Amino acid sequence: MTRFIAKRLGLGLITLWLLSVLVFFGTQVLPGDVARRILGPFASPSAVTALNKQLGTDKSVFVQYLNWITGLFHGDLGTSVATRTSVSSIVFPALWHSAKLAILAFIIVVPLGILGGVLAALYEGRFRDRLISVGGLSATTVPEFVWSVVFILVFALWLGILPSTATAPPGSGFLTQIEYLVLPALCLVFVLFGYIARMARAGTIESLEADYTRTAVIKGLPYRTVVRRHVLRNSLLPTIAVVATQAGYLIGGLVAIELVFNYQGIGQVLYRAAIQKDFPVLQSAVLIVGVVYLVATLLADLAYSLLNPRIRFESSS
Amino acid sequence: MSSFGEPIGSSVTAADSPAVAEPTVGPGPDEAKVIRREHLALLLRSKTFIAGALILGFWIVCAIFGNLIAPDDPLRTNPVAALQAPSSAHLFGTDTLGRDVLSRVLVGARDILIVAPLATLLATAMGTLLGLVTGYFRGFVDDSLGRLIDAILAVPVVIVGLLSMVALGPSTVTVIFVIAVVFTPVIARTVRAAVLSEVQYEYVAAARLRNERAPYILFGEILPNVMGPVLVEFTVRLGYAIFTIATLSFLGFGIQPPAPDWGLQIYQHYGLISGGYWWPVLFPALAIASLVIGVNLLSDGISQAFER
Amino acid sequence: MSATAPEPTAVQTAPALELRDLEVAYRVRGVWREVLRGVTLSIARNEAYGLVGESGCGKSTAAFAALRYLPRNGRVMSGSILVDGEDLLSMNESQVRQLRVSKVSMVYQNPTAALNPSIRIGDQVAEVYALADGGSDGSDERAREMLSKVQIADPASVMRRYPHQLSGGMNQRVVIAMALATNPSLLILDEPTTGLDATVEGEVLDLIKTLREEFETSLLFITHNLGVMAKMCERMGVLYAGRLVEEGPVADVFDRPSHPYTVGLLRCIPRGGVRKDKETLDTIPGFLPQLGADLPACVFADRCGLAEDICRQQEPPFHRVSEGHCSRCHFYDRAHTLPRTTGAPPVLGESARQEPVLQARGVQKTFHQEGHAIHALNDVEFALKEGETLGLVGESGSGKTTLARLLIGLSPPDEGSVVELDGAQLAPTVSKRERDQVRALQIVFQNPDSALNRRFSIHRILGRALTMLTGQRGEEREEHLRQLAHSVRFDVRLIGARPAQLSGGLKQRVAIARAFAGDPRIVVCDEPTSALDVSVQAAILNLLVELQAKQKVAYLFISHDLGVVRYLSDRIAVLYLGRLMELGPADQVFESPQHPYTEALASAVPTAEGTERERIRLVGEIPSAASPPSGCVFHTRCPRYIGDVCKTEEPELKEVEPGHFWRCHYSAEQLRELQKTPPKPRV
Amino acid sequence: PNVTRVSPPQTKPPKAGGTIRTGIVAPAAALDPIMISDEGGLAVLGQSAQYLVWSDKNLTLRPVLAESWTHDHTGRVWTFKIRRGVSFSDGTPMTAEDVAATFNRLSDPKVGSNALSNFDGVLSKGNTKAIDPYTAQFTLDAPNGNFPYLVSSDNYNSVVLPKNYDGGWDKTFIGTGPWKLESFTPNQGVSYGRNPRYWGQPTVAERSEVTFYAEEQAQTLGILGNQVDVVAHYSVSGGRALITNPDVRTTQFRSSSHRQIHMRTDKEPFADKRVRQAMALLLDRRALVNGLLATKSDYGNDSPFAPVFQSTNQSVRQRQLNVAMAKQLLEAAGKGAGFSTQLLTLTHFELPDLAQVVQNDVSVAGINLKLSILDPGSYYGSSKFGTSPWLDSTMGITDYGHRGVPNLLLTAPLSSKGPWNAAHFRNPQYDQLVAHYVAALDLGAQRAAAGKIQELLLDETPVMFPYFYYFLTGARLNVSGVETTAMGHVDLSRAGFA
Ligand SMILES: Nc1ncnc2c1ncn2[C@@H]1O[C@H](COP(=O)(O)OP(=O)(O)OP(=O)(O)O)[C@@H](O)[C@H]1O
Ligand SMILES: Nc1ncnc2c1ncn2[C@@H]1O[C@H](COP(=O)(O)OP(=O)(O)OP(=O)(O)O)[C@@H](O)[C@H]1O
Ligand SMILES: [Mg+2]
Ligand SMILES: [Mg+2]
Repeated sequence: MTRFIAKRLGLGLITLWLLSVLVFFGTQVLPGDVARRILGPFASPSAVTALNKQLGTDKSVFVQYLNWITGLFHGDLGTSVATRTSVSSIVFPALWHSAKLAILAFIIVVPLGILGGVLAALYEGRFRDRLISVGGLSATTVPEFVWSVVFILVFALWLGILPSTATAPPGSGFLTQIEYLVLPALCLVFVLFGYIARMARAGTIESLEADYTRTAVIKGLPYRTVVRRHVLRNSLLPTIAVVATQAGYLIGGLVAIELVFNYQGIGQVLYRAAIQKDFPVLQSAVLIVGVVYLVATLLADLAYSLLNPRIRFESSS
Repeated sequence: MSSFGEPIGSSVTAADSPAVAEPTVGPGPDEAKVIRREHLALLLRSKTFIAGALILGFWIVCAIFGNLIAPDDPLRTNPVAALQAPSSAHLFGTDTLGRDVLSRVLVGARDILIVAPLATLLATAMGTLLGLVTGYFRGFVDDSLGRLIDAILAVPVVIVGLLSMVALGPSTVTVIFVIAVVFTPVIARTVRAAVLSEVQYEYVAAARLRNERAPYILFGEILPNVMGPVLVEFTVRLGYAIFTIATLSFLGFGIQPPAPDWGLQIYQHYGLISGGYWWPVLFPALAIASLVIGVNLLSDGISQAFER
Repeated sequence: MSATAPEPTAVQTAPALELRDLEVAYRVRGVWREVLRGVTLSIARNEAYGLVGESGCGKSTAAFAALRYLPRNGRVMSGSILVDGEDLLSMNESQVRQLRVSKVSMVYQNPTAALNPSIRIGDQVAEVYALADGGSDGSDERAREMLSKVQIADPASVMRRYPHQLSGGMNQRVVIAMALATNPSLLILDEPTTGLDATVEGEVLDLIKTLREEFETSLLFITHNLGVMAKMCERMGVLYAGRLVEEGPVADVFDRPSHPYTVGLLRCIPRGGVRKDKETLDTIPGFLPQLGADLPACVFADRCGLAEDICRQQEPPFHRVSEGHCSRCHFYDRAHTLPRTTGAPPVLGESARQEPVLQARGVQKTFHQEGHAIHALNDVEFALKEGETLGLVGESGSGKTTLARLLIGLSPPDEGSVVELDGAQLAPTVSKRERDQVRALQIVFQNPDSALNRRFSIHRILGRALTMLTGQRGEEREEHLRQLAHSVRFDVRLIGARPAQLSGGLKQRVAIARAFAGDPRIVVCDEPTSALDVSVQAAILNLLVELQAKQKVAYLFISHDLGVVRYLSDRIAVLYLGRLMELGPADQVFESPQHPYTEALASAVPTAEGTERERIRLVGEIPSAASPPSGCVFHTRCPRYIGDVCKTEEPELKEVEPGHFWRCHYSAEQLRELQKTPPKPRV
Repeated sequence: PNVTRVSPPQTKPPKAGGTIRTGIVAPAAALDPIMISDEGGLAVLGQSAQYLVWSDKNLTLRPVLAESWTHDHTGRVWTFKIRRGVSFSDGTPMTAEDVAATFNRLSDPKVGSNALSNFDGVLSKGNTKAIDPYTAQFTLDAPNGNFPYLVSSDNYNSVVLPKNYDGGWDKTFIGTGPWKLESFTPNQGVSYGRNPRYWGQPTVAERSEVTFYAEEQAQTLGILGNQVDVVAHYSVSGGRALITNPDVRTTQFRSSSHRQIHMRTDKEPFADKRVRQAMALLLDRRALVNGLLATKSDYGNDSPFAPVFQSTNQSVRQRQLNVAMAKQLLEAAGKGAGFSTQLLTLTHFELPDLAQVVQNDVSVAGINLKLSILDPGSYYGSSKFGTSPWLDSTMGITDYGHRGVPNLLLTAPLSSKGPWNAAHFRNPQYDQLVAHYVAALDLGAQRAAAGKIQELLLDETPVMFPYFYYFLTGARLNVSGVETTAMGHVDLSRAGFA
């Protein structure tokens, strides 16, 4: 087990390094320079040169990359060239914001999706199944920003029961913060429900057909008990793994929702950093999303092995 | 369920599957044709498949003959007639530039039906290649390519989109490229898993035992057997491609105006919903949803019918 | 066969299970297809009833029908099912459930899949009690008692484990424990030992026998294996294409089979030490009809050597052969005269060459897994002569497949291992071997479904093999291909078909043809018939013998089935935990003196004759190859354990008689003496 | 939906107290007064820091930190009297020293201030002096009649900072303004309280919270959902929903913000001025103003002279849609069959829409424009000739923000040496006229020069100016007293709730 975790962490580090190299080469294609981005297209060239010098963005990108990597080993993510504040003061609050939203969305959508998927599986091929499968699918296909606007319209503007932005006023209590996050989380619920339900459905169907389910029925267990005790446990495993792969998307991929709800998540940070060519922020933010993604998949695998006693011993065979 | 130990990797043998005709009596070679015909019959009996095919068929007709069907020129602007609510003159209303939404939705099928399948096809091709290679050659190749795949998977779509758009310029080709980059690792993973289970089959060992080279084993022997998962993955990804194109449009990296692309239409008008102008968003959104659902129904239908 | 006589009380007059004219159909592609065509049978209280038949004839369907648990597309079309006299088909759901809880239980093959992988054994067993009593008080305790009844040594610790942590045999005991937990009146066993090792199978069967006596349960026992049937059952039925064609007391049926199908089945299996050079095995020609096919009046007519016009026109009645023994054959009284389908055995000339074609010395194979070194093979040494068959036996996990893969170059042996072909050292992997060497050494795998690419036609599969191995092309290749197909008795007209369209036997023929495409010198056969029905198995074995006679090819023949190995092999090698325990001429290996391990293996095999020698129990599980026992690796389970010497000193592989080697501290004489009596069980 | 709502007269003065919540577009970069180059940044700047002079929404100047100003007869030396009794939020008093330091800093090429382009050729480093603690003197490089605009809020970087200021403004928000920083969360917003040391009237509201919006749509939803009381600025393209919403009162006024559609005068197909004239004649401005901008704009007449500028010569005739004439001109230029070229623009407000309408409008004459819509970074590139799609394109649409005076708009994009001359327009006569205009000190002379420039540009048409759009501010009905400028400043000191 520890071996397994250690190996995964090691591989994870390599992946993260590759990730930073990818981003590094990627950012090379962005035109213009940082000072130009900051001062705008109409600023005078001498101002641009002066500012680039001040920011250190006149140095070669390799040097910048090296500086960033060196800083990283000292636990320093560097300084944002656009806002000239420390990268950690930008990235970590954003990460926290993203995490809050993601967690809330997960808390709502995972049980719902699983419930939906299981119901669909139990009524496979019948109306309820169609309703859940096709309904979930339809919800998933509508882009999240459309859901955002629709929900704001209904819940914030017409009914006036929920705020139209996601950022709670400073100093708000826990419940208020949640209140502010309900709408964006709801969008994610709509986007993810179909996906999770689909997985849960497939897993449940598979486990309904398994020999052990047959054993349980033949034992004479009531159908409910069979489903609860014998089917669900095994059917949820693949769903967990799948849900975890969504963590990267939930943390770094919500630009559209974050923009519409004016929420300072890591998606917005990424987007802005890329547009402003804010290399240290971009690198760090991508790295963090990468870490979240890798940790989430690792945790999922661990959870998987906890729930599935077989895995622990077979992990690398 | 054969009574003598499970055949490796296939819990359902041909004999148990109701979908495959398995004559225990040796059949003639044209039995293959019969089977194909039975597959077809089975497909045609599947409501899921039929519904999907009808929806997709409708949009394909629109894509091909959209300009003929559309009541108006989807590109002609008339700002003074902007944002008219649906009426008999404009069944779906007009957009901010006074264009007929119905015409744009009908003609818009073309862009998505070219871009999404092309992008998905590219991703499927690359992902299949990667998946075959990483699944077959374990060890170093798998480890290093695997890391790379992981790394690409971890790059947020925004970044891929932005960088590609800047590097390649805003064009349909860029959109195709972005989707391909984003989907390739996902498909590679699925294919790799399929290959891993396929490699356990002894026909692969048998091929090695007659000195076949790796490329033949990969493409000649294994590929035909993983085409099932590849096909399913293709259709599933196709749905997501449509969705992703819309999101890319939202971030400004998508298909370029004045193309009547659905995602672009939604992006251009979503802000107007709060002003009560729902029609330029609703209809393209419905179009996207129906297309994705159609594709998914189709793929469900196919995979049910061909389930081994 | 010592069932206690049923007590004639009022309640117990009703049979435990009664099927009356049961017709079951499956809906396939919209059409209802008949599986069971009017099956009538009755199992008395305390009786053990066996059901045999080829794969697909409807045995499992009958079993599941008795529990009213048919697949979703299955339906009882007519007839009735009575359990303890109660009509199952008219019950409502909760009554059915109650019946499952209290009266009928079932055990089927693949016990590991039958247990929930994510629930502890204890909970799964206790669940049954909780269900029966409505509360869970004391159910753990009762579960433990039950587990010890099925002879699980340390029930408390087993209860805490998960199914994957136990061996197949242990899991099957657990399943049996669950099935018997509520003392059902009927226990259905659907091939409960298929897939288990012979030694484990023996134990499980013993266990069932013991428990049956203790619990006074009726059995419906489904099996392929006539030997198992003979051992376990009092009465048996033979099922063919959903029809019961013969029924009667087991001994009667075996002594005087009165249906040509039964006769055929019995002739398929190598019995009583028959050898390939003495006798060919008989086979049943043709195939089982398809599901729902239109059948002649006598369902077996199409495959029957005795069939006459009447068989196709008039359904034979259930003739009474003797007391309780009936046969559905017009010619039941001359069924035993069924003509043989195969001719005299081919002449297997002794090879002139004495030097071996294949020689293995000091072969070693270590797998590395999660930091453990698994010594799958250790110091294996043998030689194979031209035209000779070396049988390789051993329990599951003993390294048979590993050795096979290593010889043909699919996985490299450890440094220092020597494998020579015609005196020339072979490269460790196939890609480094010369073409002639690759041609010379081929394999037939266990499962033809997996060994043939399901996307390709037979033509392509064989054609490609020919092209790659012989370099032939065009018309020359086509000609060779036809010859090849002919030589394995594969109908050339089917050459365009894909594997899925062929039956298992035909597929295995293709696999054999492929192995023979390059005129090999040695063919490794890794359990080539264990996925096949007995009748098909016989045909394949005949084919192998025939090819050997024609081509002087040598076989390394791996099998679990000692009867088959004995039939086919000239010499036999016994593997245990990666070590060669015994190697010698086939007859010598099967007669005393034997290595104690071989002795135990051989004693575990039930034979169709029912002439059974006392089974020697092996205590405990096979040790893990990652940490093999010290000294003689078999000492932990050896029934003839001597003492500390076995623990500390690994015996040499020594020649005890000319050409007969074993790895034991005992001498041949000592063992010969000892083996006159069965060993005392070890504790 | 195209209804113009004229803001009703605000009769009731707001009550003191409360927290006024304002949405603004998020500042793009670090909040450093010297560097700020965007609307969000300057809006924040204006809360706690102040200018010598305030240029209000009608472009009239009002003294703030300067009490009065005079110039010598050449128009080169300008003297400003500085207000007494003003102190910075940290308590240090403000003097002419601080003023001099501020402007010398902004005009220092080494500092890289964003005001540099405004001072280029006008004010050099070291030429601002404190004559006494309350008098500051500017010696210009060349005479300039509009100089006070350059030290006003129109030159938005020119807030007066302490003389020893050396970066780190976002820690203190130091300035002399009515609001004092309470807390600042980057990318999220700022909250302010009353500045107890403020020299003027205390603010009406007790507190002020400014929320940053990265996306205009979110800002619109913010005020509709009552998350903010005021949106300082919104556009028709992003805030159409506000125009018709009964809960929001829109205040609108003219600005000089506009879009320039440049055509390369040195390159086919636009080398012939008749082709350029034809293009401009094909533009249906009425449809643009009424449709695209929902009437919230003035007509553009293909010169930088926006109706809002006092110097604009109103007697010059307005160019109208005239397809027939356009076709004639094209015929004469040998392009009767039309032509095909690329139209480049960027993703920014209504620009893509405008491009589509232009594309559609000119298509009647057989002209085929291929659209290429880039992200802003790519469009502007390095902002240098040769490496900037903006400056190198054959035809492009560029966004120009508000300026208080037309000077920069006359020189940079149009004069022969202009750094933003995307049309590559080189006309000595034009350069001369502009020089006249810049030097003209009184309005009459300016108007006369303007008339000539306008006529010349109408004839040459290197750049089309389709419209000058209004500055729109939205406030919820119970809020009054919000003052904004076309530059994007929002003065909340008098804002409060009814
Ligand atoms: N759910 C099903 N749908 C359709 N056909 C089925 C189904 N289950 C079984 N069959 C078919 O019914 C026939 C009888 O099946 P059954 O499992 O009863 O045979 P069996 O005698 O138990 O065979 P085996 O020895 O292989 O276990 C076979 O041809 C099988 O393919
Ligand atoms: N690739 C592998 N990695 C690690 N261990 C392996 C591998 N292959 C086989 N082994 C181990 O080597 C031992 C011998 O396995 P092998 O498959 O040769 O047994 P077998 O005699 O063929 O068994 P069976 O009768 O079940 O086919 C077992 O302990 C098995 O777990
Ligand atoms: Mg069966
Ligand atoms: Mg094996």
